[in-house]
Amino acid sequence: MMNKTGLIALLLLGFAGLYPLFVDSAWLAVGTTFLVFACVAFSQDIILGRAGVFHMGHAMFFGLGAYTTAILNVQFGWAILATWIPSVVIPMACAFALVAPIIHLRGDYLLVATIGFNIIFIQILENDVFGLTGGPNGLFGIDVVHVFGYDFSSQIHMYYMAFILLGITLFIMRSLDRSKFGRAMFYIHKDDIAAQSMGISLRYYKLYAFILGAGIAGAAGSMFSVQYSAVSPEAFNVTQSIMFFTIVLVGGSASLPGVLIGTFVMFVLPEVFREFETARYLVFGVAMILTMILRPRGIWPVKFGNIPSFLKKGAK
Amino acid sequence: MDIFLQQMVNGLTIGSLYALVALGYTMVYGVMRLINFAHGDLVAFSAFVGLSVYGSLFSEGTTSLLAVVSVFLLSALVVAFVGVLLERLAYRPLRTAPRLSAVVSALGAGLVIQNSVMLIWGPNMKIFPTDFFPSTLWSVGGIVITFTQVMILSLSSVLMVGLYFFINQTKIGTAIRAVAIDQDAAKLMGINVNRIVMIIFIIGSALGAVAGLFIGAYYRGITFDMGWMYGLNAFVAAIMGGIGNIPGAMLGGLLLGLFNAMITGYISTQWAETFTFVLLIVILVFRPTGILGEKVAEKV
Amino acid sequence: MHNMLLEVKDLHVNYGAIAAIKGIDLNVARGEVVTILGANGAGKTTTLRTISGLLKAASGSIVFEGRELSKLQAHEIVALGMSHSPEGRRVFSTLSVEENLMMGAYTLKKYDQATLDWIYEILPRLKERRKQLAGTLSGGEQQMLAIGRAIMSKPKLLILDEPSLGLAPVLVKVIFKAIKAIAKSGVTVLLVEQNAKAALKLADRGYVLELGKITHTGSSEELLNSEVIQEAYLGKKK
Amino acid sequence: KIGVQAPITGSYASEGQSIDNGVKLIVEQYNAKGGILGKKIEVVTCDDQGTAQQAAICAKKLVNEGVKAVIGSYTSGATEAAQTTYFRAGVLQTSDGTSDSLIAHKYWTFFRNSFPNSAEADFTAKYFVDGKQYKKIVVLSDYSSYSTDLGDATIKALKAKNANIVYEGKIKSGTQNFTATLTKIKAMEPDVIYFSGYYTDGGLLRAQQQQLGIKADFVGGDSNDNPDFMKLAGESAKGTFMINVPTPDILPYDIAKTFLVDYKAKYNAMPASIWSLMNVDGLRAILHAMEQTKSEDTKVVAEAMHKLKDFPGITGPVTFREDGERIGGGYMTYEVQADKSYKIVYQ
Amino acid sequence: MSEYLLEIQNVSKLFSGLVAIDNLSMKVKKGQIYGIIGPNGAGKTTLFNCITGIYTPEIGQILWKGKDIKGISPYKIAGLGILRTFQTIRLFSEMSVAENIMSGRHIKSKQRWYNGIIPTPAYFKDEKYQWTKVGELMEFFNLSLYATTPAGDLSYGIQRRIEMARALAAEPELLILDEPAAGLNENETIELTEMIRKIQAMGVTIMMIEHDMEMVMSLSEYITVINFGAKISEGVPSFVQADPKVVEAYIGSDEEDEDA
Ligand SMILES: Nc1ncnc2c1ncn2[C@@H]1O[C@H](COP(=O)(O)OP(=O)(O)OP(=O)(O)O)[C@@H](O)[C@H]1O
Ligand SMILES: Nc1ncnc2c1ncn2[C@@H]1O[C@H](COP(=O)(O)OP(=O)(O)OP(=O)(O)O)[C@@H](O)[C@H]1O
Ligand SMILES: [Mg+2]
Ligand SMILES: [Mg+2]
Repeated sequence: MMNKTGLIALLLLGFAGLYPLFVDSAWLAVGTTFLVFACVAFSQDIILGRAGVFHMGHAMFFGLGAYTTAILNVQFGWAILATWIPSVVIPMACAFALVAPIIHLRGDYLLVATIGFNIIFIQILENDVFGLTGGPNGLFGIDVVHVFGYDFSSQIHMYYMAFILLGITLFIMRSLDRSKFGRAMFYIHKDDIAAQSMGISLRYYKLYAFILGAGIAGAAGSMFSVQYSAVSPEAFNVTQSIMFFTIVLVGGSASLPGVLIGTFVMFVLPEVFREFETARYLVFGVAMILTMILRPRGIWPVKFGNIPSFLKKGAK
Repeated sequence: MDIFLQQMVNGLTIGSLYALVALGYTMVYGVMRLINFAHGDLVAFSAFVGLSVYGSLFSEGTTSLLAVVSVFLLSALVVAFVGVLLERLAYRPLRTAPRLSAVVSALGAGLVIQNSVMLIWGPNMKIFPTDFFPSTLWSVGGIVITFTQVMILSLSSVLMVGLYFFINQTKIGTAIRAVAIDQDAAKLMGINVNRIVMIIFIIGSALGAVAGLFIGAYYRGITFDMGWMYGLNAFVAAIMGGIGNIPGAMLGGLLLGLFNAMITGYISTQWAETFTFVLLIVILVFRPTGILGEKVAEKV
Repeated sequence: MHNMLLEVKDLHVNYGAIAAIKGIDLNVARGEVVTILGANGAGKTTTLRTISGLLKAASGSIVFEGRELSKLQAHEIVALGMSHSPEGRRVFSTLSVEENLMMGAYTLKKYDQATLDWIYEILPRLKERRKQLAGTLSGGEQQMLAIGRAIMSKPKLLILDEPSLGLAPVLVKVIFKAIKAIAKSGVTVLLVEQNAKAALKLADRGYVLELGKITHTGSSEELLNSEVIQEAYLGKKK
Repeated sequence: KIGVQAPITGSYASEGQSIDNGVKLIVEQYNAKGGILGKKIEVVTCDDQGTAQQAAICAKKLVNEGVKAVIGSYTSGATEAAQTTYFRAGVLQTSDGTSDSLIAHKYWTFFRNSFPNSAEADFTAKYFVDGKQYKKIVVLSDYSSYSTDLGDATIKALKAKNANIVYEGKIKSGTQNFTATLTKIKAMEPDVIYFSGYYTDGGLLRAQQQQLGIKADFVGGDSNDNPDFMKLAGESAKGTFMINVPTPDILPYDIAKTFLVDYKAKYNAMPASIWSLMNVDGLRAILHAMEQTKSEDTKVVAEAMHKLKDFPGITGPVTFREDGERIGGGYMTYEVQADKSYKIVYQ
Repeated sequence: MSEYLLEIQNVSKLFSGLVAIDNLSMKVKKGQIYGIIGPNGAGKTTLFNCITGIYTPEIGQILWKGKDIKGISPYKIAGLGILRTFQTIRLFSEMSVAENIMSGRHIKSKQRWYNGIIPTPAYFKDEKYQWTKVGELMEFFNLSLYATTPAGDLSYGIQRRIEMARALAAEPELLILDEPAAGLNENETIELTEMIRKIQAMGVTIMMIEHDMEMVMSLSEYITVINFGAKISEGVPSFVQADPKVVEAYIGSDEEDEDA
């Protein structure tokens, strides 16, 4: 069983690695964006699928990362490389500052509060606060990555940078799932009172999830802004947040393959069916309903029982 | 001073519309723990249905009680039917599924309704019959009140008070609350849960339909995608009041409308939404379950 | 047999792929008190939930007063005169005690004042807490409410799933006394209990369920005196 | 191969579809005559939904399809977001976007086939100060790139003429309810409310202004010029002022008249506005330049276009400046009459 | 330092007017099995909720090794070594039995904040150690067979055992059991009694609410009886059992039994 999953994963990895050789530049761009969105979806999944916090404002953290890179580069002339750290740290700091006061809210109340953050964020961007954000147009002309005089400017470079970013994200997800931090999130998710009684601080682990999720989303945002060399508010609005939210649930929350499938279904398929123009979203809506009815836990639901093999021996 | 009163009137009008829509959210939530994200789109749908009903039954420019009553009744009927259909097809199969799956289904349903409206009525803004309500307006000491506003304020108060008594004083109302708590136990009392859920969707959708028609009559221009905004505001209103709580939804709606008008009028247009959400978050920090939401300590 | 109120024949119930009930037969005659005993997970609750229509049987028949129930939904079955007080109480937590009782009488046009008075008489604690929200009652109080609520519909058959679960000895007595009074008033009772001794004392007949099958059946006395039963369920100690 | 990048869906769908229709009509006419340079023209349409993000995706996609030129988009924001991609790929682009920032890059590939906001703003200021002599002016805009740009340009032009602006504000497009803002404005007792946004909001603003009994004149920028404005404003449309270049139906040129007849015959509707026609003119200019140079090389074609002088367009003579700006203006003020027709009141 | 592990001093807890606990005091010695009985609604569970921080009593003190722990959040209380089971089972029902028990090891785990992102050698060592501990506990509670089974799929009796194993995994000093025998048949109850004895033998202090008189009386070294939130009697089992106040309020007289 372990082998089969491993094999599929290996095949997918190979495919993803060689993908740029097969496709034209439009599909390469879609591929790159897929990788970036997958990172964001994973980071959303840390909060939603693992810690079980109803969070529908994730595009904000994604946008914070993107705008951090854009502003530092366009307005202050920093090199892209130098903006990487702030584009991770600033979303994390914002996550802490914003979410800490409301982390005790339950389910839907928190959902609306996070939507609210997202909307406020967009309003700040649109009103061009301090003249930094470029208002509704956003910022254009973001640089590419230079290392030792070499420019990583082609679409293929973008693709592989995104590929590496996804690799790092997956590594973090795996570490998380196998540590007490990931488990604590699950316990809180499944029964918060029982979790507390086992000595698990709801506040700490929910915030941990938010901060970690915001950091990954921020990194993805930075990558996104470099890929498009432009950022504008509507790429980070609530509709986008809803998309990340839906990706996780359609794919299968807390499930690594699930989230990848979800990103594919929710982002790549609409690109494929772009030709159908107007009726496309109708079909898409129907598909969302059907998916949930047929696979209420997502297309590839999570499996628990991730325990060391020496404990499985006695089990039936 | 009259500017202030005028802002009050403006705010209460839009607030009543939010409240009507918020009731639909709150009722469905109360019984099914489902955030019915498609509800806003039903509201938009209603405005278009009203447009077609009026267009097909009356000649342009008719202003009569008959026209108003028939448009309201027929549209409410159609929308309620679609609401019930929605529940049947998109939500009932998910009753035992994890809560968030139904939320995704609701988001999908919203897309379906919105895009159906676009395919049927076209992507362009449509103009709701201008003569639907008489264009009478009254000017009282500098404040202007239109006939439409009076209709909105009075009819929505009647509907809200009626609903409150229905839920709290009647047997069906108590049964609705019982189903909201424990569906299996309700079945064991002989309550037909499916029927109760249907009633909820009929009432919620019909209230949304009324709101949709008022939006059309009040603002004239209706677009297939306008539901999202009303939906979101109403949802915020429901949360502000304490979701699942019927007086809470009304209070939340009115408060939101008023607050918005005052902020826009006296502080800033640009930052109105920011202020709204800051208010919401401040309320939630101090009252984590909304203004009227009971803090039911979970018994362990 | 015409005086059988409830007849269950060859009932099978599955949870997904797992078979929980593997073909049981069970009868309850009018006016009888019948108990089902069995270890945890034997399938007692499953059986009761299937009878009252909350679960659908995979096969087999359930006949109540000559009517086949398997096609009916739970709420329709209640209207026929069967009332089920579920395991774990399941009271409506944010309704008041009184509203809970009113819901018990949902199938009647109007609730019956005499029944209500009688419930308040045998379970006076409920009367005291009439206006309190049911969710804030203690476990025992909730159990009383669950039973009271079940008899508000004036059922012909009352199904009780572990009514003494988590009750203080003194309350167990109250509850059993109440059940006895209910039975005496002509209501047929089908009772599932962990507290086998008390249940058998109360019942006319009993069934023993093990892993989804009925292994023993007989009059209460027979079962009380049976060696096997004593060892398995009555905890013959020392 | 010609690309169309336009908002086929979304808020500006009617404009986008009108552009698409217009382009397809012209292409059909060319193809009927045997195409261009002996080849049939093919149209590839991409829906940018009026958003910058989709525009960026569209741009990549169209470049990839190997189009020589792209017509569109309608909104300045979507145009701007795609500009750089076309420039890098050497694909010609023509748009009606009026933001001044569009030509700031001086891309050789880009031709603005409409008139810049600054031209309109100057005209507006002249009208307000010299013509109407308004004393208290309110300027409203929305958040779109175009509207903000036009609003700012107008404010700048007004200030240059020492006009008294009592309020500058922004409304959120699609909100429908502007009563709060208008009530606030009412207290300032302005002479005129100028709105630089789109007709969907403009019509509502006007209607709500009337309802609240605000006496001021209402002057709308060019994007208010749309039949739907009249419907939205209803009764109150009468007496509204619009500032724009001529509308399709009053275009005095023959070529315009024949085009409109053909358009009507094919689609049984009128183009949504003159803006779609400007995009069509962009296409015509490009095709004309190709025929002239007998070349498909975009560099060559662009050069010819820069030299184009008074090419007879549907919307009037077309001449491009060095930076791709179309020279000209021809703004006028119309007053809406009781029967919803226009009367030219200032020129 | 006091000789008592836990001291409840004059604690009162109100629910909007209702006095759920009324000026209650009790003292639990280290190593004891301490029984709490009382009619339904007496406030027993509420008392446990006050001790474990789920509720904060309005009045009084709760001293843990002499220090007041009133109002401290539940997870910190667990960190002090006070662990509990619930009257209605609260397991992480979709997760495997092993993972459920692992939740008890949470507070014993030495993993640092960055181990959620990058594993370190110390992390691997710790992770291995914790799982080994889980294995031992499963052995002890006879649960090894179900290591990978989702807890929710198991029968009631087994779930009770998992809950106990989970609490014990945190190596508590005080284990609080709320009606551990509820829903168990008599044989299972006997097994449970043995289990509790073994736990006591490990040096764990136990507080227990139970309605099964036979079990409480045989296990407890000291019993407090509450009614309407107030203490009506306390003492060794034999004393309590014979106390007329207890008989009247809780046990019920035997004649009544015969009569029934
Ligand atoms: N929802 C469910 N899904 C899967 N299996 C279930 C479900 N509910 C019960 N079971 C299984 O069905 C079997 C019978 O359970 P049931 O609840 O009927 O037992 P019971 O005799 O009432 O036990 P108890 O005395 O514990 O109440 C058990 O093995 C149980 O694990
Ligand atoms: N969250 C709450 N809100 C209001 N009242 C409550 C709450 N929790 C408990 N109560 C009330 O406090 C009293 C004591 O309840 P508690 O659950 O502590 O009883 P108990 O002694 O554990 O009873 P049982 O043996 O039935 O479990 C009851 O009357 C109950 O109604
Ligand atoms: Mg059971
Ligand atoms: Mg208790």
